[in-house]
Amino acid sequence: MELLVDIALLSMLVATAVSLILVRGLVASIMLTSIYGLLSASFFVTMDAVDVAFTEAAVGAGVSPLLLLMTVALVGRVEQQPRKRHIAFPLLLVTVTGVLLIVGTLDMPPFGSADAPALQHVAPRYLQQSGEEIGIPNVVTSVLASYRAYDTLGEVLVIFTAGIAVILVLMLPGRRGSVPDDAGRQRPRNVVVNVVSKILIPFMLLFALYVQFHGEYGPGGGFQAGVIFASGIILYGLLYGLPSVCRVIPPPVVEALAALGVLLYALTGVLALLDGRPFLDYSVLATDPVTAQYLGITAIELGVGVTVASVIITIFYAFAAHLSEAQR
Amino acid sequence: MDIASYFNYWIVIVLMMLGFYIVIARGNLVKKLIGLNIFQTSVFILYISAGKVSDGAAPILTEGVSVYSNPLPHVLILTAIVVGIATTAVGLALVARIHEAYGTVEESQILEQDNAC
Amino acid sequence: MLTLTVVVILAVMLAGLARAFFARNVYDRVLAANLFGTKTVLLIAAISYLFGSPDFLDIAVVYALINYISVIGVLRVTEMRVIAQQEDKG
Amino acid sequence: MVLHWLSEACLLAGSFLLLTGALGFLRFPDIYARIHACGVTETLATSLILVALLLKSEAALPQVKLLFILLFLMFSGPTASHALAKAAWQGGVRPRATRDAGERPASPAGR
Repeated sequence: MELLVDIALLSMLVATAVSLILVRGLVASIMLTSIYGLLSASFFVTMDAVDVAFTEAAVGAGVSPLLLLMTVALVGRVEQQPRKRHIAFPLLLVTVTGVLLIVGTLDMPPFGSADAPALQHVAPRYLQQSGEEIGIPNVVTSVLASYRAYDTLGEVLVIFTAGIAVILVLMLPGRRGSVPDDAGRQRPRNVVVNVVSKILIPFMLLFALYVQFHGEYGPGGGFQAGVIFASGIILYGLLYGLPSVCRVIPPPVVEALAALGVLLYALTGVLALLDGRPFLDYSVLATDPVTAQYLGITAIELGVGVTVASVIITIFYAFAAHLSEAQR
Repeated sequence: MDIASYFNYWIVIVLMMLGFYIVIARGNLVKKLIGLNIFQTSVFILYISAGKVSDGAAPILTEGVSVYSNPLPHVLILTAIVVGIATTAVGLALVARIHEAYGTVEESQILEQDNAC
Repeated sequence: MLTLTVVVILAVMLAGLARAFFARNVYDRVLAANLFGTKTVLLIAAISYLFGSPDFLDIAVVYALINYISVIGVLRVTEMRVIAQQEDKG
Repeated sequence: MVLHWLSEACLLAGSFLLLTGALGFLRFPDIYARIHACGVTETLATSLILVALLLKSEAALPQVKLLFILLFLMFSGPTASHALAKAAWQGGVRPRATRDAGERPASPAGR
């Protein structure tokens, strides 16, 4: 049964990708991208990668199509027909590369085998020791926020930098720090949707907090919670207009929060340095090592969550401000 | 040789090549980014497939379970997905600016305008 | 019976995919994506019982939330002027 | 035992409804009929399948989560269908019946 679901989902993924090639027009492509995200996340569930599925569900099916659509709203949805002579060479290149890679896979260990090299070195140690050393059931969170916290700091910094880059690229003259004041111009277009969403958005934000603080025990953590929280805010922004959402969370506050999240993460590491221990060594936080780990992981995940949520909200603000400027 | 034992990897390669094809054969910059997304997801699928153990459980420690899937690829991919959307956003922002500067997002027209200068 | 349900859900997803591909306007595609989303929620909930791992239910919750956000968001962005101008009517 | 058979029955009914919905979705002539097919069957089928799973589970936490999903879908499903139909109408798509007759009805009130 597991195999059947696996094969069915993967075949549908390929079918979606093929239709993405065949389909003309960008909005159609984006709807297919959204389906693609849903499918790949279901696939991750069948592969036991619950945390990954969580993230892909929120990103691949939610935020990513929305950002793509906003870009298409800016640049237009028409896609030009590629010229005939431009097809032959890419096709040849892709086929040759694909065949070579498929020949390469034959040397890979069979799918699912327990003695594959990828499962040999650190993975068994994480699985056997993390229960005692870290004291939380979700091994993914242990690895993410404790064993490999330094890597994760790098990832968070990349996300932070990407947020800054989007602000720099899309910066509008005179936008900095000023909230657009055309409130009231936007009348509610669809009362039913607005009322129902008003009921549902608090639950989304609450669920994001649950994901944030339950990440040690079940699937979840800062990355997922950040994306879900941001999605809730984005929904509010889409329904009630940029001015309203800017009154709820002003852009300067979001930008400051993005930096604060990274700062919280890094300072947790610096605390250990001050005590003469290695960077991000949590044992400085409490005398009992397991409690210290727990405190450290909570602090770090909070930093991650705040940064991810703020960066995605910032990106949304940048695109939405650009869009309303273009519509004027 | 069991087909099921390599099926996932083959699908990964097919997806990767489909994404690659979109990136090199299509002129529209937004479509190129969509192709890049497919390529990216295929890499995710490769990592997650490599971490799967037959009959393994999700790597959340529970009583009475001894075989878990490898948590390390999960950690790598989980962060990569969020980094991926952040970098895609930078790409999309650049596309929006290119549209402002050139009035088009078709690669051939942009090159024409560049050559005309 | 649960197996049957999972197979049915997969078949319905396939139908949604076909519709999304052959659709003639954007609303058909949004409808297909919406159908796909709710079917994914069901699929994951059913799989979590089939494979006996209730942790998966969290993901089904996220799907339910995100699916709503994406449908409403997509419709909202589609309404915006720049896209609406080039709408293919019909 | 009763619960078991009840849940099996719910699953069967839900699967059947899903199939009918998909059939309508594939075969119906225009977007509004398709929204109708999906929207109506979807809410009931989803509820039936989730209730079946609810009956199957013993622990409290999965039950609460299932209830949450159920409640959420009850709200979001019809709202999404409504928003979709309204957006399609405002986007200029007309039902096939009126389109064939060549008449264009006035915009709905409250627009």
